[in-house]
Formats: sequence, structure tokens, C-alpha cells
Amino acid sequence: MKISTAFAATIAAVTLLTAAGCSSDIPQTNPSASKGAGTGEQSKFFVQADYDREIALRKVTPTGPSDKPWEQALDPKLVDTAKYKKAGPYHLCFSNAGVGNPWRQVGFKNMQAEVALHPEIKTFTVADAESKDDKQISDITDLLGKGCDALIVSPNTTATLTPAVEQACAKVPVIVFDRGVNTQCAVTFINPIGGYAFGADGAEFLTQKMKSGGKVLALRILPGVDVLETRWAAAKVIFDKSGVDVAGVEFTDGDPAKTKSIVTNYIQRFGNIDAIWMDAGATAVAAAEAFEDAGKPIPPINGEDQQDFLKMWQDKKLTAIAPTYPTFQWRTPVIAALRILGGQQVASPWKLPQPTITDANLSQYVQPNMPPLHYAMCGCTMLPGYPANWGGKS
Amino acid sequence: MLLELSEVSKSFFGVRVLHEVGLSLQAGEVHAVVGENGAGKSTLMKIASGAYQPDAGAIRLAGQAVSFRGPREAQAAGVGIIHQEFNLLPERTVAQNVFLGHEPSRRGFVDRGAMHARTAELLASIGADGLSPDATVGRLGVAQQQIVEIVKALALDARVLIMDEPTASLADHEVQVLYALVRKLQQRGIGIVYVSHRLAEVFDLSNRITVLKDGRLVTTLDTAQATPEALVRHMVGRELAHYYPPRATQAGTERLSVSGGGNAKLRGIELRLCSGEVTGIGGLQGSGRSALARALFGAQPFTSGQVLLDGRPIRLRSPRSAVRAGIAYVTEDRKAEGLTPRQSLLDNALLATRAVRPQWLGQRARAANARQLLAGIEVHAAGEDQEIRYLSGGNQQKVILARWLAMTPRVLLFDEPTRGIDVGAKAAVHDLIRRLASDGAAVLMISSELPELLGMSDRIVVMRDGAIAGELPAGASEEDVVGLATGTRAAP
Amino acid sequence: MSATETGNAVPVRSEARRGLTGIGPILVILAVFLAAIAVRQPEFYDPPSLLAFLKRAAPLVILAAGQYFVIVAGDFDLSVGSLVTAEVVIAARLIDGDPALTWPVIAVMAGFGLMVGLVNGLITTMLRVPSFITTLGMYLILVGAVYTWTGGSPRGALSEEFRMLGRRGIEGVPYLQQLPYAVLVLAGVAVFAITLMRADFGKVLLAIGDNPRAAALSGARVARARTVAFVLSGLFAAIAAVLLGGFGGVSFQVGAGLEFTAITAVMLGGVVLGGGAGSVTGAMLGALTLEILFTLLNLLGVSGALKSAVQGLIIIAAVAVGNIRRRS
Amino acid sequence: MTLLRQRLAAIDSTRGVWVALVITLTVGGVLVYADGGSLFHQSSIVSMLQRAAGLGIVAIGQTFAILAGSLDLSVAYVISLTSLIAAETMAGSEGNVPVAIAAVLAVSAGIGLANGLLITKLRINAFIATLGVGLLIKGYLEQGYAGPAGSVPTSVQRLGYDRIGPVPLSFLLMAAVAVAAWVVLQRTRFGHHTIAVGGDLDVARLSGVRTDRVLIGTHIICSICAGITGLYLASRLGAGAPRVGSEGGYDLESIAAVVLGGTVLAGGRGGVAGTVGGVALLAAIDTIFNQLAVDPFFKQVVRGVVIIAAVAIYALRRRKAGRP
Repeated sequence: MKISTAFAATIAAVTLLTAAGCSSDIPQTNPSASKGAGTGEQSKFFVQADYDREIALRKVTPTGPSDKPWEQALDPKLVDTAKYKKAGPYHLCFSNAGVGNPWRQVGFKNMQAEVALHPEIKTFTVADAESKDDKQISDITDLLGKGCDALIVSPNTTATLTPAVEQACAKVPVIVFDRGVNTQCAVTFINPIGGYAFGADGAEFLTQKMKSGGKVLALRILPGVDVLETRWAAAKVIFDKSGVDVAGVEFTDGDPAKTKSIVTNYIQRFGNIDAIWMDAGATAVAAAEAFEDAGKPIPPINGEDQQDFLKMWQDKKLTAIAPTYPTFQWRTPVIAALRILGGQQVASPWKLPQPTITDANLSQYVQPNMPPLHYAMCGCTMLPGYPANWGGKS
Repeated sequence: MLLELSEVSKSFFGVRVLHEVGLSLQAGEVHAVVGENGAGKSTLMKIASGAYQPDAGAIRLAGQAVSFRGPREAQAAGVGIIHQEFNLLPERTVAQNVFLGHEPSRRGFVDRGAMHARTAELLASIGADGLSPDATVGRLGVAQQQIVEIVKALALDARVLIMDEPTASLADHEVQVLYALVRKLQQRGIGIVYVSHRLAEVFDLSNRITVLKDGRLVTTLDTAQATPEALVRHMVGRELAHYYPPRATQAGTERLSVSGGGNAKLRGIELRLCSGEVTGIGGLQGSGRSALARALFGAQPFTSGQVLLDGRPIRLRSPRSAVRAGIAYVTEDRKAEGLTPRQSLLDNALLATRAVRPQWLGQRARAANARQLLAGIEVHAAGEDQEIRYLSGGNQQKVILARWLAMTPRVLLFDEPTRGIDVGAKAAVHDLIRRLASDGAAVLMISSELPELLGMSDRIVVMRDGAIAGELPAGASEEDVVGLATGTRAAP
Repeated sequence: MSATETGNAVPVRSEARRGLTGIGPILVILAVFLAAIAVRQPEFYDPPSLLAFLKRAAPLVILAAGQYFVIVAGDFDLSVGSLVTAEVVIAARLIDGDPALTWPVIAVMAGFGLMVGLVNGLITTMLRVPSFITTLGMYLILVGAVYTWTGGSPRGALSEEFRMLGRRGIEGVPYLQQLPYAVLVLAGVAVFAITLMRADFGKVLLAIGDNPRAAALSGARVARARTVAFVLSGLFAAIAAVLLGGFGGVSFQVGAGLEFTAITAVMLGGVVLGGGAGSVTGAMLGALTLEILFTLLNLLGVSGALKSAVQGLIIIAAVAVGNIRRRS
Repeated sequence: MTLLRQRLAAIDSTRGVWVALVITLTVGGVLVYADGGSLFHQSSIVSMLQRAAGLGIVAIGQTFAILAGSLDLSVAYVISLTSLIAAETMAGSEGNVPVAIAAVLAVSAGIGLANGLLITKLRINAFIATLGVGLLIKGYLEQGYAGPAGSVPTSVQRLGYDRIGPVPLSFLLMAAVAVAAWVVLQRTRFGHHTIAVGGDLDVARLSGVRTDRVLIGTHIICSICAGITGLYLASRLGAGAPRVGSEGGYDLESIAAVVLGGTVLAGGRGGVAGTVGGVALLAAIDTIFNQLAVDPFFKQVVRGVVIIAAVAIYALRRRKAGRP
């Protein structure tokens, strides 16, 4: 029995250390003075050309009404849609990847409100794929049988939805937004500048604010989601050339508790962390709290336009920035659909502006009456049913 | 020699349970194996049938040295076994059970026609054609299941058939059927190893008898030369002074009475149990004996009629209510209903007390009390926190008795109290039952063993078809009981 | 099988030794991990950071204790993860930043946990639905219901007072600096759980997990005991929710996957699925070990993606070795 | 005659779910009609059957594991893994299809074997063993893949999209698997032994059944079915996806479908017919709610209730029938 218990120990130990050994670049010196894990290899999603274009787009001034960013477009190429022209009332269909996170929640509310603005939309049929590729494909088949005049698609993943979207293009005008598909058959593809810009905005800010050679911890939700991968890819490029020490890249599953544990571990391991980069704002507050709880000042950090972070930023006077992936983009597809069915030209691709919240404009986005995870950049404040439908208190 | 085991040894968890035991069997011979529980009989049988592998020793089948790596190989070699506990799947049909593990198949598919036909044949061959091969086993009675169990062994065309306590769950008239069957098989030249506690059977059936004790071979003798007394001496290593303790001198006061008791399995039950008295319950399997005990214990409550305990009416809704009222029930099926196998024997002894009189503290006092009881009834074990599943049947039964003694019950219900228990422990249990009675408890004792029933009871109530067929005084004869039980004789 | 030396003596064994049976392996594994940490990160053993660790580990340990009662009685509770999420989201919406509501809402949470446990228990015992299915269904129901109720994203906010329990502690304790409330709660829960299992309830619960029929025929109230086990699991989940919500704040991810982690922890602690064997101490140590493992992986710089793989290996290895040991 | 009675008995245990399905479809049909739609519109039927296909094949595999008294929590990750293996091996070219299929079957069978060995040889509880293996695969996927990879030639995509009238090829594939599984369970020794092992392990062993082999066999079958689902999803998605399995919740949903079908979780009782019914029921509920545009979260609640209720009813019926 003694032997076998010892055996247990060895097994456990061996398993552990082998597993650890194979992915740790830490030099076997005095551990507490260890260098960061580095940024690792570049993501499979990284495309230099797209990166350059997005970085450039950030400087472009949008065309269109400045008070309605969701109708603006960045150096648009207009396409003719006369062949889709038809008289109302319309039956609009929407295949939604899912509403599994607050961002999509807020966005979907925006879209519904936008639809409500247009009496000419008689019916608005929505199929929710519960973030299952397979279901979304069936959903699209299903919707095509319902006599939609136009189909809006928010794909769950890029590659996998392509066949289904091509199928749809043959029958009705299709508008794709948020995430793209590998086909040009859609009338237009609507999204903001994109992940590279998001990632770069945060990373550039941090590299400016932190001392050179400082340690930055990169927190990511989970691997393999293209919109998130591009954010990290851009940040990586910037960190690599700015010569900051990336202490580590960790996945949080968007779980605050887990995030906090990870950050606490890093603070312990490296004595201190000089900046926090995040690929999504959901857990920014938790990350910041980890420093509070450890009795350390909160370092430069980037979040997103969620209220809990903006509020903390304001209250605690953080050194922070909030690049956004604006939820107002959910309004645009409806507008686009109506223009297409009206035979008006639309931008294709339709690049929306991607505002960034800084100390300068922070105050105008803090909305104490809205729920903690509400996204400020929703362009919804003037919509009917606001704030109640978005969970806010009037 | 058909089958020959020589110098077989086996240990479990460091405990040596077989020491170089030998056993031989000729074709057409019935070789009985007897011995106290824990003597190693079942282990030896499991080794012979491939369920266990011996640590040392050899097995020869028809002169060929064999080593079975599993039951499958033993069966292939023609060694079949009828286990003490049924090995049947209640959800499946008779045919599916009979041919489980060796289904006849054609072109890779199970040949259900053949399976059905063969089963029907086999059933007929032992005069059980009443049983349908398509009946779901779970819906059959115990006796019928026993028959299926036997047919299952026959289906292997076994040259050697091991019967481990085959009559354990049979009523006497069913035992007769089994005897006939055994003799029939014997004539077919099949060698039969017959394990039993019932000495009568052993003398009726066997050609030779092997006695085991504490995992060692004591002797093998020809049945012709053997006498019961000698056999018992070999088994327990001592003469049994008196087999049954003396009866109650005077009947006590009425403890518990049932009038018009009935439920799904019982009707019109009129019964009185008196303090100081052992009331025996006779009858065939399924005649409602156990149902009566379960009704009195609230496990399958009476739906009609009235029960008085010490003159006060009482509703026995659940075992708990019965236990609280001071009724104890030692079940027929120790493994399924008595033991909590992975708990220590101390915990098993304390189970009822803890369940019904829970406490936060004061565990030590209880443990002390339980230890006294266990010591008092001579439980043998390596330690009080040994898991009870590693104890012999007799010791397990004693622990369960201790569980109830700790509750100082007023009424005790025993269902086959000495089933699967060796002669030595048997006497101890009998003494204990009698002592409990003379200490003022009312005892109800169900037994399929007529000698036990007649030897222990102050009164014998015989049941038939869920009703009471009649009551017999102490000293009644076996014929009286059987007559009432089978309905061939009216109540006196 | 084990007729020993003559005489009727049944040797008595010491309480202490009985207490240790079964948790040997987990202690060894724990020791190995602790040693590994000592090598990699001596600072870990400074009282403050050690307490900080315990604070983070507390919720899982509590969940494991709750899960233990259910498992040892022969059941499963797959609903705890979603229950934790539901509790936190409910708390946020009810409190909505109002400090005055903190304690009332904590009471509500406890009540809700008890209720969910009760429903799980009654469905499992009264309707005879396998607990795996009952709690799987409850899991779906809770997730769905809480999303529906909040329209898909958490509303309101937790008050600072509420979050104190999971975040802060008693300051200025000599030598420790800060004594986290979470650690105090954990200690309380642990003492309660261990006493409960030493008392008759615990022993009977074990017997029930081992052989319900025998227990029932000895007068035990099987259905009630099993239900109580579920209720305890629900209550402990509520407590864990208070700590987790306090520690991390409100989100829908807070409880995700916790049910499996908790069950894993209990297994690691040498408790047998199917019931009847294993100690609550072992279960809680199992949870602690798992948390240590996660910390260690982090200190070793194991990339996030590999963590689940390592977790998988450790579980299999630990349980396998436990079995080999039990058989030898 | 007797065979007929046997067949009736076999159906009996799994009849309930079909009744439930009919009721659901009628009620659902009426509701959808009242809502101004049509449940039996070609497109809805197609998507209903499509949805059934994927889950169906996994669930049929899961049926084997559960009938044998085991269960498999690793299927979701096996599906993701095999979808990737398929798509990457094919790499868009017809030629590689046979290799890809072979690879998928080999890998999934290997995983099933691993599960089986852990459970039988190391005596690890199936719940833990398959959970652990699942985590291992998950780690591999997260480490190795940053999103969909590989590509499937159009000829294979036809499997995912083509249909005969309203019946998709994929559904026919599931039907084929179902029939095969039914034959195996009813007509082969392995099938009989599977049910025996689930019914009572000791009885099976003492009756000469090679219980370990049977258990391993069921797990191999279970994994292979997951592999086939992976292939199907790859054909449907045109690529392999590292999270298609877990996001689809195929692990718990397949188990749910099996028990919905009246198979006892403890094993030894039930069958494929029921499982197919269970899958159909889940798909029907799904489609109806889609048509009625019911909040997907509320749908979860209903799913939960349905599963519990169904199993409760089965338990009740069995007690009425006087069996444990």
C-alpha cells in the first residue's frame, strides 16, 4: 500500500511536469525572477494586408451623418441594387448566430428597435442558432422556405456558414454582418473596421503608458474565435515591436472569478504587472480588482464600452482606454435591407466607424442607469423603448 | 477420474481461505461437500468453475491438466455451476437467460428459433414443460427461477455440474423435484458436486462426502460409512450436546395480535404472538410466510384488519414505524436486504440505532455497547472496522442480530434465520432466539427446514395461499406440517 | 473468510486511524503539488498569499463538500454550476446596488438554493428519476430560466457590502495581515460538514449509499436522507455563489462547468461514485488539490489551452491509482 | 407467435416516446398554424430531419454505451476532432475522401478503445474516464486549432445538403445506422451480451460473457458513431470546426435523447427504436419553437422539464408493471 501510494505520487508528478515542460519557455533560473512567456507564434488568422488596411482605416473620416455613425461608411464603394427593387410591405428574415452574450443581446435589441422604426416591414422572422453552426445552416434553409424578401445573416463562424449563405444568395438578397463569410455573393457585408484596429488601439495605448520593458499580461476569452484572434494578432505585432515584456497570454473563458485568479497568480509570480491588455472587456473589472485586492495600484488597462468598466474607470480615475466593437452595427443591416429593396445604392463592403472611448469623451458614455454589462456604443439612446428594453432604469 | 482438484490454495486480501485442498469426482457420482460457513466451500466451487483462479494447485479434467481463465473456459470444457445466488437477468426471457453467453447462432446472427426450441426441450427433459421459454424471468417465482438456473447449467451439456446450495430457496416438495432431477443427471453419467448445509440431503443423494473446515480438507468418506453425528463432529470439531434449546416452560402474555389482516398477498390473517414464545411459521415458498413478516414489519403493510401491540392498536406503515414500536426483522436475503457491505461491522451493528435514535454526539457510549453485544454473541473478525462483506455468512448474521439486540426489541421476526449458516453458528443462533424469547420477547420464526421449525417452535402456524391454513402445537409431526401446507390434510 | 485467533475478541481500532483511511492518496498528491509550488514559487507560502489562495479556493471546496453528500448517498448533482450562476445573477438583480438589501438577498439566495435542492431531491426520490437526469434537467431549466428572466444579460449590480464576503477580510490581523471572510466561511462549512458526517446522519447516509434496502429495513428514512443530501448541496452551492459573486462580480460565466469540476474534486478525494464509501474530508482535499493544480500550472506557465488536457490526465491517473491501491 | 410477442415486448419499453412525439407534432402543428405558419412546410420538415440526423447518430452510439450500463461524455469532443480530421485529410480533393473516412473511423475507434480500456482494465468509473478523455481531446483541440480548418470537396458536401424529396441524405444515413444498430442489438450475440452486461455485470460474467470485451466494444461503437457524426458535420460545414461538438452540446443531449427514448440509464433495458424517437422528439420541439420564434432560453427550460417528466413517467409505468 505504501508503495502504491508513492506510485500515485509519482504518476501525478510526472504527468504534471511533462505536461508543464512541453509548453513552458521559462528559463530554469531562479523562478521568481522569471521572464514572461512571450507572445508565442502569430495567429493563423493574421493577414498582413487586412492588418495594414484596418490600421489605415482608423484615420479615414467617415461619410454620412455624423450623428448617426450606424449610417456612416468608410470610403464606401457603392453597388447598384436595382435588380432587387420591389414594393413593400416587406418580409425581413434574420438568421442570428445566437444571443449568448451581452454584446449580442444589446445588438439584437438595437436591431429589433430599428425594425420597429419602419412600418414598411410587415413581418420580421428571426431564427436563433444558439451558436450552433449546424443549426444555423438548417435555420437558413428553413427561412428560405418562408418567402423572405431579404435575408440578414450574422454567421456563427466564417468558413462553415459559407455554403449555406451561397445557397441563400441564389434565392434572395443577402446581407451579412458582424462576422464575414468566404463568398462575395452577398449584396453587402457590414462590419466596423475590425479586430486588428480594436487590438491595436488598446496595445498602442498601453505601450505608450507603461515604462519600456514593463510587463504586460494579455487576457483573452478563448482561442479560435476569428474576431478575437485578429484583436490579439494586432496587439502581438505592436507588443513585439515595442519591446515590452509580455508576461503571459491567458484564456479566461470570460469568467471574472477565473480572470481574477489568473491575474492574482501573475502578480504573485512577477511581483507586479505593468499593464493589462484584453481582447474583450467582459472581465476588465475583475482584472482591475485583482490589483486592488493585492493592494497594488491598477496599471494601464484596456477594456471595452461596457458600463461596469466605464464606471470603474471614472470612479477610480484609471489610466485606461476602451476600443469598441460597436453594437450599433446591428441597426445597419435593417437599413441596408430597406435600401436594397428600395433599389437604392449601398456601400459594399459597408465599413462602419469604430469609435474609441478615452478620458476625453468618457463622461458622455457613462450611463449609471444602465445595467453593468450594457454596451455604451449602442447608438440606441434615441430608439423607442430605451432604456427599459435594454434593462435600464428611466 | 472426471474432475480432480489437488492441493488448491487461495487467498483474499491476505487472508488464506483455502489450504491445499483436494477433491475428486467420478462420472455419474454425486460428491457432497459440507462444512461450516467460511470453510471455503463456495471458493473451491468458484475455482472449479473458473470464476476464481487458484494461487496454487492443479485442476485435471478427465486426466487433462486445465487452468480456467474464466467461467467461459470452464463451461467450454464442460463444467457447469448452479450458484447459491441466482444468476439470472430479470428483464430477459427464459430462453435468453438459458443461452446467455453461448447463444446458438447462424451466419453471425442469433438463431432465436433454435434457442427457443432447445430451451423448450430442456425444460421438458426435467418435467418443467409448464414453463414458457418466452416468459420474462423477473415475473417468475423463486422455484421456477431455480429451475431456469438448473436448465441454464444443463444447456451447456456439462460433464461436471456443481450445485452450490441448490435447495437454499426451495420448499420441501420442490426439493423432491430437485432430487429426482439430480438422480436423472447422475444416470446420464454427469458428475455432480453437491454443496449443502442440509445433512439430510447429503445422505439422501451423495456417494461420497468431503468435509472442509477453515479452508482445509478434513476428510473424504463414503456416504455408506458415514453417520450424521460423525459428519457434524468433523465439521465443527465437537459433538453438539443438544441441537435445539429447551422450549418455553409457560406461555407468556399476549404481545402482538393481528385480526382480519390482509393486503395484496395476504387475507384474513388472525395471529397472536406471546412473550416468551417462539411462534414458527411453516408453509411452502410463496404461501405468504415472508409476506406476513413484511406486513408485521410495515415493509408491505396490511391494508385491512387491525394490529394490537401490548393491547394498544398500532399502525405499521413503514419499517421505521415498526422499529420504533420495538419490532425487529431479520430478513431472508442477507446480502440484498441485511448488509451494508462496505461499512464496518461496527457500523452495521449500529445501523438501526443510528437510523431510529439519531444523536449528534455520544458515539463512544454506543460503540461500547455494540462491542459488548458483538463480543456476547461471539462474532469473529479481524477488527471492528473490517468491512462486513469480508466476514463469513454466520458472522454476518450475528452482526445483524447484534444490530437488533441493540434496540432491545419486544417482537422479533426471523425469516429463515439460519439460511446459509454452518451448523455451529446455527446452534448459536437457535440458543440466542430462545434466550430472547425467555427474556420476554415475542418471536416469530419462518423456516423452510422442518427439523428447525419443529425443533424451535412452541406453536407452528402453517400458511397456504396467503392465508393461515392452521395452527399446530409443539411436537407436531413433519407430516402434519406438510399436510397443512399442501392442503392434503385439514387443520386439526 | 476471516476467522482469526480463537476467542471472541473483535480488536478495537483507534479513531485516528479510522479517520485517515481512504484519504491517503489525495494527501500524497497534494503534498507533491505543494512541494512543486515550493520549488517554483516560495513566496506562495507567505501567509498573506496563502490566505489569498484559500480565499480563491473556498468556493470550489464548499461546492465539493456539498457534492459529496449527494455522491456518497449514491446520486449526482449536475445542477450546482447553473445554480451558482442563477444565484449570482438573481442577487445582482435583486440588490441592484442597494447596500440595505445585501443581507435580505443573501437570505433569499440561501432559500433558493435550499428550494432547488429540495426539488432535485423530491423528483429523484419520489418520482424515482435517476439523479443524473433530474439534475441535468434542472441544469437546463435554471440556465434557461435565469436567461429568460434577465433577458439574456445580467442586470442590476452587487453592493460593495455583498462583495466584501468574497473579496475582503478582517484587516490588520497580526502576521497574517488580512484574514479573508471567505476563509472563515470555508472553515465554518468544513467543520459543519465533518461533524455532520461523524454524527449519526452521516453514518446512516453512508449506509444508504451502500445498500438502500438494508438501510430502509433498519428503519432509516432513505428518501428523506437522500433529499437532505440534495438540499445540502443546494445550500452549499448558494454559499459558494455568495463567495464567487463577491470575488468576481456578476456574470453568466461564474458557474459554468463548476458541476464537473466539483465532481472531479470529489473523485480525486477518493470518494466512490455510486455511494457508500469515501470521506467528506477527502472530497474537500480533492477540491483544494485541484485548485493547487490550477495555480501550479499557471506558475509553470502552462498555456491556457493545455490546462484542460492536464486536468484530464490528472483525474484519470488519480482515480486509476486509487483503484489499483484499493484492489491491492 | 412467440416471436411476435417478443417483438411487442421489445416495442413496449420504447413506445412511450413515439406517442409523445405524435402528440407534440399535432399540438405543435396546431399552434404553428394558429401562428400563421406551417409546421409541415417542406423547408421546416427538411430542417427538422437535418437537425435530427446529427444528434441521432451520436445518440444511437450512446445507446450502446448506456445499455451496457456505461456512458460516454467524450463524444462531443470526438465529434469536433473527427470533423477536423475529415476536413483536413480531404483538403478539398476527391481523392483523399476514402483515406479521410478511414482516418476518422480509425481515430474514433481508437478513442473508444481507450475509453473502454480505462473503464474495464483500470476500473475507472465511466463518468470520470470519459470526462477525462474528453478533457484531453479538448486540450489538444484548443492547443492545435484556432478555428475551422481543412475543407471538404463539394461531392462530400452533397451528403450534408442533398435530399430526396423532403428527406435529406443525412437523415437516410442516420436511418441506416439506426437499422444496423437495431439488428446488432436484437440479432447478434454481441447485442444480447451488451444488454446482459448492462442488466447485471456479475450474471453476465458468470454466464461466460466476456464482459470486458463487450464493454470495450460498446464504447468503440459509441465513439465510431460520434466519428460518423463528425464526418457528417464536416460535410455540412464544408470544414472541420474545433468547437462544433461542444457548442452543439452533443454529450449531454445525446444522453438525454437516449433516456427520453425509454432506455434505462443504469443499463440493461431499452433500445435504438426509443432513442430515434427521443431524437425526433427533441428535434420536433426545436422546430416548433423555431416556428413560433420562442426565446431560445425558454426553450431550454422546456427541454429540461420534458426530459425529467418523460423519465418520471417511465419510472412510474415500470413500477405499475411491478418491476424495480
